[in-house]
Amino acid sequence: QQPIIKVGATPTAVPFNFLDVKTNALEGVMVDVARAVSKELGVTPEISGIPFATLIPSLQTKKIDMISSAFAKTPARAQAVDFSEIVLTYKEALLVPINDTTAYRNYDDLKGKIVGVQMGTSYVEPLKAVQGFKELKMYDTMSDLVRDIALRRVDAGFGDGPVVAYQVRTSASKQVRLVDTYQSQLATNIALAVRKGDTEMLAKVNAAVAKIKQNGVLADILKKWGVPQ
Amino acid sequence: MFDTFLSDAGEYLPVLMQGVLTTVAITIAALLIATFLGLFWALLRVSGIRPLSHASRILTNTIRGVPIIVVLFYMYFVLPELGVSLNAFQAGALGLGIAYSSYMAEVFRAGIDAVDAGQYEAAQSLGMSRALLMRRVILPQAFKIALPPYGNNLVMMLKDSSQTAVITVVELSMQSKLIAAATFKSATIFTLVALIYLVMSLPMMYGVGKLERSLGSRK
Amino acid sequence: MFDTFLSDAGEYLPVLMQGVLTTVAITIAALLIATFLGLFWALLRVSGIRPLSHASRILTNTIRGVPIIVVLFYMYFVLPELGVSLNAFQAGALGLGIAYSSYMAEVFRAGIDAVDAGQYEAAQSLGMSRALLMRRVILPQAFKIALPPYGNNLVMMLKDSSQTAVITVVELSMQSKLIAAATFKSATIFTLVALIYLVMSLPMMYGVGKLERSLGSRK
Amino acid sequence: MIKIEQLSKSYGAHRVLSNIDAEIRQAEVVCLIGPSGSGKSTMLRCINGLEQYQGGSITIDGERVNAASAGIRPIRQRVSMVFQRFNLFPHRTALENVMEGPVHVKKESVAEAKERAGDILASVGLAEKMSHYPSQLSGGQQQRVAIARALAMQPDAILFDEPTSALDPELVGEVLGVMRKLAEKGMTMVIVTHEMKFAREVSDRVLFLDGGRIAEQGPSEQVLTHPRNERMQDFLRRVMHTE
Amino acid sequence: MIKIEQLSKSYGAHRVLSNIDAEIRQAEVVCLIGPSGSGKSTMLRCINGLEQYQGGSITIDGERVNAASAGIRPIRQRVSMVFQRFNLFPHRTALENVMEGPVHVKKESVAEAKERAGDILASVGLAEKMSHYPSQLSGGQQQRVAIARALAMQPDAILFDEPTSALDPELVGEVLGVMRKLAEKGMTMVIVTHEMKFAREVSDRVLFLDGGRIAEQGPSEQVLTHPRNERMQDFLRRVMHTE
Ligand SMILES: Nc1ncnc2c1ncn2[C@@H]1O[C@H](COP(=O)(O)OP(=O)(O)OP(=O)(O)O)[C@@H](O)[C@H]1O
Ligand SMILES: Nc1ncnc2c1ncn2[C@@H]1O[C@H](COP(=O)(O)OP(=O)(O)OP(=O)(O)O)[C@@H](O)[C@H]1O
Ligand SMILES: [Mg+2]
Ligand SMILES: [Mg+2]
Repeated sequence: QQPIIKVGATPTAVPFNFLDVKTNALEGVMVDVARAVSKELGVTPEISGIPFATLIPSLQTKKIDMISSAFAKTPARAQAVDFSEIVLTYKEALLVPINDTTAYRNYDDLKGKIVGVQMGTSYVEPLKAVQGFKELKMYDTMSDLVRDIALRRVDAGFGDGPVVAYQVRTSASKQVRLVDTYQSQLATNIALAVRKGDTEMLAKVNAAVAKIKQNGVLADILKKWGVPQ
Repeated sequence: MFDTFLSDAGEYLPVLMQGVLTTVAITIAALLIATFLGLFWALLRVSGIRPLSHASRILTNTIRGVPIIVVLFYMYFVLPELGVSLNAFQAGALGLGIAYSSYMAEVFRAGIDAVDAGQYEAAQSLGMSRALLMRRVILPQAFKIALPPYGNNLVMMLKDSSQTAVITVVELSMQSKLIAAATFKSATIFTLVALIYLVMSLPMMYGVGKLERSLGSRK
Repeated sequence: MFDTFLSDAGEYLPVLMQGVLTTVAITIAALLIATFLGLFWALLRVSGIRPLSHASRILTNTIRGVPIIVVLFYMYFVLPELGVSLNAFQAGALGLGIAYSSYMAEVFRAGIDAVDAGQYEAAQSLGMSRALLMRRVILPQAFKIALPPYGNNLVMMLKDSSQTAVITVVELSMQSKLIAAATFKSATIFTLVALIYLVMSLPMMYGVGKLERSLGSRK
Repeated sequence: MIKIEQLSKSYGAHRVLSNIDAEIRQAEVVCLIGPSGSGKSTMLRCINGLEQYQGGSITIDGERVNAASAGIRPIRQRVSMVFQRFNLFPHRTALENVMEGPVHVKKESVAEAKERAGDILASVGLAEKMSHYPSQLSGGQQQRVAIARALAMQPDAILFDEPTSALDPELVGEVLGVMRKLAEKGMTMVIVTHEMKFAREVSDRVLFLDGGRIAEQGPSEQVLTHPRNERMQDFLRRVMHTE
Repeated sequence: MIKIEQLSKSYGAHRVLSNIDAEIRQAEVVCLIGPSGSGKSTMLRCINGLEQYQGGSITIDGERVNAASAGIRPIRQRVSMVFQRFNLFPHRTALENVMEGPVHVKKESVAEAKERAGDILASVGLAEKMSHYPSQLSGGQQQRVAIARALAMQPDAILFDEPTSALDPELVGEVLGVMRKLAEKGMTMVIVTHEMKFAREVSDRVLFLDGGRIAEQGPSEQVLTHPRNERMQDFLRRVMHTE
């Protein structure tokens, strides 16, 4: 009987961590990563969905032992939790209404526009700092943001690259366009997180992450979910 | 511990206060809508005209059964498909107002029902029309009876205004979520927000209680 | 359009139903807590013992003023620091129950106040103790009066059980958010969820209405 | 003035009034007596257009009373009603209660209505109580305000439904006194009452209702002292408690 | 049986009863009369321990009545009260109303209490109405249930606070009839009433209260026909409406 590790993920981010509607189980890149890392650690993962706002409190109060979610490593968060080595990196993507064919390249091209962003992503703070947007609107979920772009209440929306790509690829929403000329400027570094000060655990997790990077398991996972390296 | 709380509070309060303004504004707007619409439903309900009172009952019960968040979602995201595009604040106030109008309707109806039947007769016997009778005789008394549950609803509505965050209204709870997401001091921020809501609702409860007593003294 | 809705509904319904079970379970648990605790507050409030009734008033007003989500947050994340560790369901039921106990207290108190003073005297004059008088004479009548607003609270509570999602209870609204996030079909799912809540609340309202009429017939 | 012909009234299958014929002339005072449930209140309420009736007709100076038509409103302004439980408006002062009808129904000017309301209240002995709320008045005072409210409409007739039976025995005299004065001034009145002494003294005629029919009627002195109807004899005995 | 010495009672600064001395003996029927506000109800309520008093003492068979002590409960079981507005429990049938005290206060067995309750209800003429709720009974019937409820406690004395003044005049007789029978059977009774005929006929003694003091007392025949006190003469005149 292996010991159990309780893993938390916010199941609202395709393709990283989300609900498989058919099986009613959590699926996605970071769910597979959690399983792979657990295997290396010799423990059984018990993965549960935790709302984004309570991820850190859940870790702090030992409701979970590890965060394996689309949870970016930032200096502010590093004050509250200990992050592992970076597992994967992606950048932001820009969405606009389908009939807006402007070749946006950067923030300056969006001056005077209403811009939307998903709450909880690491783009919120940097975008708040940008001068010149007409308005910055915050959305609970990416699908609400996409809906508002389609309704043209927002001129452009920022989201996580792989999330947006997956959504545009799979969803029925034919009314938005991924701006391929846009040059991403904010790298999001996804890492696992453990309780602050648990250095022993952190070392083990780091070793496991290194292992799955090296033996190709991580690459397989990314390929399975169509996330570019 | 308490020191950090105070210094954190000092830091976040100015940002939160912007949310407070929106919360207050949307609560007041929704309150006006809920009150007038609720009164309208209640008047239909007691109109004595069968189809109208049935329609009112079915409609308000349906609205009561639907989560506010869904009403808000429809107001903001689905209504535009029917050609009515509201901004987030308008959709929030209208959605919250419509959702609460169903509770207000119950409250007013109960108040109207509680007015003594003799009052109707006395007013009729003076030759009053139904509208005059309602306006001058029944409603003033019904309001008094309805005041305590109305106050209850008012406080609930203040807090439910937080649901408009879903449709991108940047009110108090949204503002606090943003800060929490940025700083991860959820406990501090939740406590702060609880205090702010409390500070907003206590005067409401006090005011309603006071109004209740002052109306009561004439009875 | 309607066809896709039906086929989508068929696909998501089984998953949503699991959320429904949790929603119902947590609502019932919270209802029991809110009813008994609310009754307790109300009895303190009308106890006639000054410090107790003041304490009850201040406590319930405070709870009323605090957003439910904050109560839930404390139950789940802060209570463990004091050595009381509850699982998400327990914390959810308890938090929701405590939050609503304050509204229930108001409802019961109003009901108790509305019982005719003559009933107290008649019961006292039979030699009843205060406890017996409450149990046999006042409360049965107060419940009847309190039933309509109690029903209102019940429906509100069903819907507010969705707030326990924040502390990781996977109930209906949480389940629906997850599906919406995975499938991007928010409008369909929100409509479905609205219907499910409606289907759950209509029998409640009907039941309360029926109970009200059946109690009323004896009066 | 008030003419009732073959009046019939039922609640569902329950017949409450059967073929009532009666006429009340200008300046006449008629008392309506009878056991509980005999239909006295129902008859008054029909006259005031508060109830619809199924058969026969009621006319006020030739105009037909029909509770369902809008035309009932002007008729009600000519025939006022005073209720057993007063039914004053609790959120208005005595003066406001009396002014309510003239100002809001008859659209008189506030100043004029106020002056007259004051005069009427003074005439029923309530000059001092004008700004009191009903809850601050005794039952007898409340009923006098109710009478003042009816008088302020300057009606041709007033209907009284047991105006003293909700009063403490000592306060009954106040109200009967006011009614006695109205009778002397020639007001047309229909009075449901159990105060037999008062009925004998004030009324011109008495109608005895039993089971929805007029069982006996005639000049009050005669009917009350020498009732021919057996039921009426029994009724008088019980009301007097001379068992 | 009931002994009142120098009883004084105030609400705040308002003195309602002043130095009342009175004694009610076993099997005696005493009527308490007086104008509204003179303190009649307050006096009864003090005897029943529903109000605390500030001065003097009330004793029942030597035991002191103290509204604040738990010892008041057994005393209340020996002295029952019947209220003006009946105060029946609306959610219980007539039979249940009568059984309530014996079963839940005196802890009698349900079977025994039920049988006796039935007998008592039959004795006040309500054998047919046992399973009716109060709302399904007339006022006179309700008041008789209230008397039955008091009797079921097998009290040594019963206090009546205007037991007929909330009744329709015709129904008053029913209740007075029941009380008359109780008097004949030797029940100790204190009765607040405005029914002067009844008082004269049934009571042994009359106390006239005025402004919180006993202004006159004595054998009822004598006090009611030849009152010496001027206030009492005035009061009797008003109650009889013989203005
Ligand atoms: N709204 C109603 N629905 C059904 N029946 C009614 C209604 N109002 C009165 N009744 C019945 O009509 C009959 C006459 O009632 P009404 O009130 O006219 O009697 P009353 O002579 O005024 O009696 P009381 O002296 O008790 O006032 C009674 O049998 C009563 O039960
Ligand atoms: N709870 C109270 N608080 C203050 N004053 C009161 C209270 N109850 C009664 N009083 C006052 O005490 C006085 C006596 O009242 P009580 O009810 O005993 O009179 P009563 O003789 O029974 O009159 P009635 O014939 O109107 O019933 C009155 O002046 C009344 O206003
Ligand atoms: Mg009547
Ligand atoms: Mg009294």
